Amino acid sequence: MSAILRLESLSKQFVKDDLGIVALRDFTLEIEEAGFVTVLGRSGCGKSTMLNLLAGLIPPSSGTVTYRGEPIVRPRPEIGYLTQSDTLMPWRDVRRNIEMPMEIKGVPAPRRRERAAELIERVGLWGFERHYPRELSGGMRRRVSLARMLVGDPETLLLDEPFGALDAQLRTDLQAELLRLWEGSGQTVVFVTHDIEEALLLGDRVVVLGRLGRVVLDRKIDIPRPRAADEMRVDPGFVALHREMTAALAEGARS
Amino acid sequence: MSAILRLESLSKQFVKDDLGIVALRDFTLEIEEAGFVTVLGRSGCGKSTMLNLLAGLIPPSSGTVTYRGEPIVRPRPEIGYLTQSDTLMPWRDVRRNIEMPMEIKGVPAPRRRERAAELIERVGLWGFERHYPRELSGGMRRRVSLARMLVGDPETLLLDEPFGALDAQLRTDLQAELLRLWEGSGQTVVFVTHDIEEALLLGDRVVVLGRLGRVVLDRKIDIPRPRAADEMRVDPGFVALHREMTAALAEGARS
Amino acid sequence: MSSAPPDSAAAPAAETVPIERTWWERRGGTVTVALSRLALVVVLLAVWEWSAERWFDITFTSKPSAIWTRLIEWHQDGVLWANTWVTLEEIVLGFVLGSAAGALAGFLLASAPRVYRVLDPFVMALYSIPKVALAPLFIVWFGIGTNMKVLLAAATVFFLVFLNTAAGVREVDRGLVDAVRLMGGTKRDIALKVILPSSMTGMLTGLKVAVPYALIGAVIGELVASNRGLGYLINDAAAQFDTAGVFATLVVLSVIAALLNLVVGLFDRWVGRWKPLEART
Amino acid sequence: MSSAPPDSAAAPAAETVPIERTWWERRGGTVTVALSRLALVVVLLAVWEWSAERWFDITFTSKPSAIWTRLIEWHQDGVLWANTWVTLEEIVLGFVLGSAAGALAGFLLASAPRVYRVLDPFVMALYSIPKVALAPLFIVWFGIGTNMKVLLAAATVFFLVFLNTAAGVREVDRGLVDAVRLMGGTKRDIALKVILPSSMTGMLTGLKVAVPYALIGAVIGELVASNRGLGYLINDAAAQFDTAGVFATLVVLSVIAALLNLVVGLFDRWVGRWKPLEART
Amino acid sequence: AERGSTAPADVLNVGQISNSVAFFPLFVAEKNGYFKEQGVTLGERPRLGTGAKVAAALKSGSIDLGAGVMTDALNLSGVDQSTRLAANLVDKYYVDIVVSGKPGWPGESEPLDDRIRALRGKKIGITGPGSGTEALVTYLFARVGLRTDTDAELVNLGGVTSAALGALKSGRVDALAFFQPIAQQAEAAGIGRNYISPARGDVPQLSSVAHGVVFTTQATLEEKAEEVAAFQRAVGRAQRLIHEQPAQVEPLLAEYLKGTDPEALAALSEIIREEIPKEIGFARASYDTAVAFHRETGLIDRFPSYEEIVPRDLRIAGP
Ligand SMILES: Nc1ncnc2c1ncn2[C@@H]1O[C@H](COP(=O)(O)OP(=O)(O)OP(=O)(O)O)[C@@H](O)[C@H]1O
Ligand SMILES: Nc1ncnc2c1ncn2[C@@H]1O[C@H](COP(=O)(O)OP(=O)(O)OP(=O)(O)O)[C@@H](O)[C@H]1O
Ligand SMILES: [Mg+2]
Ligand SMILES: [Mg+2]
Repeated sequence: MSAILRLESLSKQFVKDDLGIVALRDFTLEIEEAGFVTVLGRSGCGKSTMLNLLAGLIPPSSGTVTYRGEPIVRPRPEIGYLTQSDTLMPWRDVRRNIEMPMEIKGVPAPRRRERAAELIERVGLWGFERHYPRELSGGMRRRVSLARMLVGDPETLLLDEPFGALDAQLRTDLQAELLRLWEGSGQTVVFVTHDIEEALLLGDRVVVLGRLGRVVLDRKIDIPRPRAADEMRVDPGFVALHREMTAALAEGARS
Repeated sequence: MSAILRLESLSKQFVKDDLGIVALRDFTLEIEEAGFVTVLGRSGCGKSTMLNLLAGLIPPSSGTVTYRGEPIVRPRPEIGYLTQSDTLMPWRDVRRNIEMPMEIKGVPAPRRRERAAELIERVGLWGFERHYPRELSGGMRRRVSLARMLVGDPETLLLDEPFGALDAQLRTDLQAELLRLWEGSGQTVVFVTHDIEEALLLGDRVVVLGRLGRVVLDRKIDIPRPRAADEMRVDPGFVALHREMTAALAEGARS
Repeated sequence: MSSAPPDSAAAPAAETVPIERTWWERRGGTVTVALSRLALVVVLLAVWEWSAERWFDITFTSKPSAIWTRLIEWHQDGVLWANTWVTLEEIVLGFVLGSAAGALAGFLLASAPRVYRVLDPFVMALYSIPKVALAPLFIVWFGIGTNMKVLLAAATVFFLVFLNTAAGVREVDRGLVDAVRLMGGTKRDIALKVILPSSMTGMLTGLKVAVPYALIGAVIGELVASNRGLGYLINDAAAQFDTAGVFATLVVLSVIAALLNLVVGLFDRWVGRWKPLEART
Repeated sequence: MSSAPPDSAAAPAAETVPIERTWWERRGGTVTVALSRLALVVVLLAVWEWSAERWFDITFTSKPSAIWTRLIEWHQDGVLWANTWVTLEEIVLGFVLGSAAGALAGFLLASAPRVYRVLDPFVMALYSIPKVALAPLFIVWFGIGTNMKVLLAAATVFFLVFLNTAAGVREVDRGLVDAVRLMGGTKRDIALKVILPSSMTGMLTGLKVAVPYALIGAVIGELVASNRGLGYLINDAAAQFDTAGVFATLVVLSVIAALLNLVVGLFDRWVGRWKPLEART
Repeated sequence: AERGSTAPADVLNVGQISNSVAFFPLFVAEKNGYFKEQGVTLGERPRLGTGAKVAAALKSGSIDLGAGVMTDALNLSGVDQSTRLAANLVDKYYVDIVVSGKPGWPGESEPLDDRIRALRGKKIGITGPGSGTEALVTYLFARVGLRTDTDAELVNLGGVTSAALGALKSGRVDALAFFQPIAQQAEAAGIGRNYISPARGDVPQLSSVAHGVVFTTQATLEEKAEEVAAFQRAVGRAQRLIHEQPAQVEPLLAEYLKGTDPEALAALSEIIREEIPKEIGFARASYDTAVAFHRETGLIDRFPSYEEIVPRDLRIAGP
């Protein structure tokens, strides 16, 4: 498989007064097309910064980010990004928030309505179409954001802790949903999570980041799919992987 | 143990145009003093609404909420509440955000500085004192909120998914920290989470909520403390409890 | 609306109950406010009338009954309506023109902060010039007809709406802008779908602040050069020491202001219908 | 700052590097803006001077060289400074009084929305009255001294700051207010620690908008009863058909406006130092 | 509320409408130190722009004496019967009709009535409704059987000279009825010419009419009797100087109207001597003419008698 996203000796520092706050230093990563990469890392290690760079939201301080060989200088509609923080438009209700990417693409209204209804159902928000974001629970808002991203039919998905605020059941449902969408679609997924189990359950490959985005571990996960959480949890291979990840995270924190 | 918090036939509905959106219906719960209650429930089932009512942020539509027998009509400083969404003051840096409850209590400046430094260290944000919230990662902001709540030395803690955005390692550290604080302090904790494992690891008692706050399961957890996650995961008693919770959640969703 | 679709495995749908609210619960707030206002008006007028001859010099303050008499007189001989109409036209035209231009400029310039910073002191300097001082220029350039007054009103309104809109635009949440950029939105999409709705509050404050100045602009124009309109009436009455006449005109102006304000208020409510109740005007 | 305390088991501390920025990188933006402004001034003046006799009627527009000559003359015989000083005092006093009162009132009334709604139309009506029309009343009540002019300036400023502050207060994030309530904060804490800082933007817009009106208010006051001050100078010059004199006074006014604006701008920057760079003025 | 004077003893606050020629005697007396000599100091000297404001300032005690036109004094006496005249500054109707330089207007040799008729259907700039400028137009129109509200369009331009000249020059109005020295300024700037000038003697009926006056209230006359008397002595002296020492006065006039074209100044200094009476008193005839004029134009409906408004010491025999 060829690399679709390539980050080469990337550094990012934020300017605060007369100091540069280093978020990523000399970071290199390749992501193959149609792969499902999960990214683990401690709080503040630069995961969101990495996704922001991949999405073209912020420019790197040095190094290059390319998408299919082209440098990324601004967001591209074929890359969908579910950011860590809420960015729903407070003045639009659920339906109109979800329709927004289609509006921008110029999809005709009836088709928009239809697609939105479909996605609202898929994320389990039937009956909440007319609610404004502030009238939703935290998990519901997250699901609206997810629906909004999916409705744009992106070729590559960047997800920053998409299921963190969801209950176990819903999380399982949506994980399954995401996998169903992804499998065979040729989409590329970069999935940031804090949950090792989730990382192992979903990813083709797990990347563990240490301080300043140092890649502590980069490993293929060859557990056969479909992977069922309940069975996996007692599988010795899985337990070993889990340990390995935990160790890698601990090491990442030290260095 | 006597009940410190008592919710009696509580209902809450939000008004939207000419409709009432029911969040909780006829909800009754008692929380004993010095207990550690974890609350599980599906997204949108009313957990945050319940905490808002307990904290006195919103008035119930009917029913009563009492704290040590007194009705709660406004927030009380002895109840600390870590809300689900971020409420850090964007114009204050980390240190001054954490000092805020002490400013309000009138703690003198040197003492404030000292306590804040202590808590900043405890949540692992050493070196970020001068950062503004927007310059922090999602997990860091969460930790600042946690530190801000703890600095007020509340008698009762209400926590709405406090560790959802944190990595496994940090989560374990902070869980341990929270338990260390709680044990023997006589504090009462109500802890909302989506993570069944976390609920079992921390709670004296787990309450599972179904639709509109129906109590599907209310169960004492008598696993002896200290409870180590790694060992517990293979413990058959724990696995059974885990199953029971999963089933309860699934049932809650149906009804 | 409260039934889940059959094949959804996901979370429960919203449970809603119709709320039965009495007429009073629905309209009570509005009615109370209206009544309080009315009471306030009555009290103010009564105090004024009562104290007029006792405390004040009636030559300069007049009194409500005299003002009312003058209004009736003017109504009967048509003076009132003819002049009000002229001024109203100037005000509305000036307000619409000025606020459209101001909102547009605020919008565009705030999106180009460099240009904005360069131009800012010039705009401020221009606005610090008392327009009456430029009366000769206005007359030479724009004549003494309706145009000049509309222009004066529009110029005043422009500035207020412009600065407020620009402030609103600068406050827009970067996260929301980024969200649209991620969807592949063009600058135009960002402007229309994020900046416009979220800078509405600023713009509306601008509009609200500008209402009185539209009136003042038009009336000043009429004071500068006119032979009709409410400004003319004021002038005429003042020259004849007819304080009741001056105040009668001011009453008409206040009514126009209240009406315009009402329109802006309705627009505000409509735009802010997504906001929580406490944050609405 | 970048070393973690020894006993912390938690996450890594911030890694920082000093940034070496050349003088140009630091100050370049400011310098470019300043130079652009200067260039703009020069171009405007040149065009004005050049076109003065060709396109415009110089009797009504004057020209920069004539204005400059007049300024020098006035500077030499002291007329300029004596009058500028008088007006400056009125402006500053009026601005400070008006904005303090406006901010306070906006603050208090917006926290009592019922009262605000009741009073709103009265405030609007009051402000729609062109103050020149009330000149005789002002004279009767407040005389023709400095007080009257300060009051006129303050009254104009009040309204603008008031409405903008109130709008800012109404936009405050409820979540932040709730956070302070949870900490056991009193109404006073909420006001000082949440509403004040977060309504700053609104208030500052109000201040910015009000700067020109403080000037206009004071000058109008001086035109109403001019015995000294820049308004008097304008009046005097206009009566003698001395257009250069009128413009010279306006130049002085513009400079005062620019200075006041600068002060407000610095305050704005200081208050908004926590904001991301793009959102700063 | 009638308030007492706000000025301390020995000080008089004197307000005036503008710096028009009518108030030149005050300037002369001030410049030459006559007030000081007579034992009174002038305090505040506001230019108030309109008669209404002069009246307001007078009633509030902000000023002790107001200098304006007869119309203002009569208007004030309509609402306050204690209004008194305090000095006669100009005994001619010093409003001129100025027309633009464009050809088509009758020449100066044409009879007055024809010149008035030529104004029919024109736009005429005046200072404001109810002002002496409007009154003159009304008066002239009435002479030839025309009405201002139907036969011409009167436009208020306010009291600012440059605005009026601007309107005339840019063709926004066809003629101006304005206070002196607008005609001289217009001629000097080549904008227009003095078309009908009562002061020049174009209107025989208005040859002697009290117009520029200082007025005050009875209360002030009593409270500040000495200061007012000193004021009157000083003004009288200035008026005598204007008549007796034209050479001394010319530079003062140039200073008073600084920036005015020398040609216009020369023309003015002639006229000024004509207009300014030798004494500050009011002859019954000139007061009666003023009353007749105001009655004719319908500006005022209630007139005080000569005895009522003119204090005893200012009643003089006719010229
Ligand atoms: N705008 C900014 N200004 C200054 N520093 C920033 C800014 N954004 C991020 N940082 C810093 O960059 C580092 C990495 O942040 P990032 O948000 O990428 O972390 P993260 O891995 O996503 O953490 P989390 O899991 O907590 O979300 C942090 O130290 C943070 O303080
Ligand atoms: N301000 C509001 N207006 C209208 N409806 C609301 C409002 N706040 C909450 N709700 C509704 O109340 C219900 C419960 O919300 P709540 O926030 O308590 O859920 P939750 O259990 O905390 O969910 P999550 O786990 O997703 O945070 C939801 O259906 C939500 O839509
Ligand atoms: Mg992150
Ligand atoms: Mg919640």
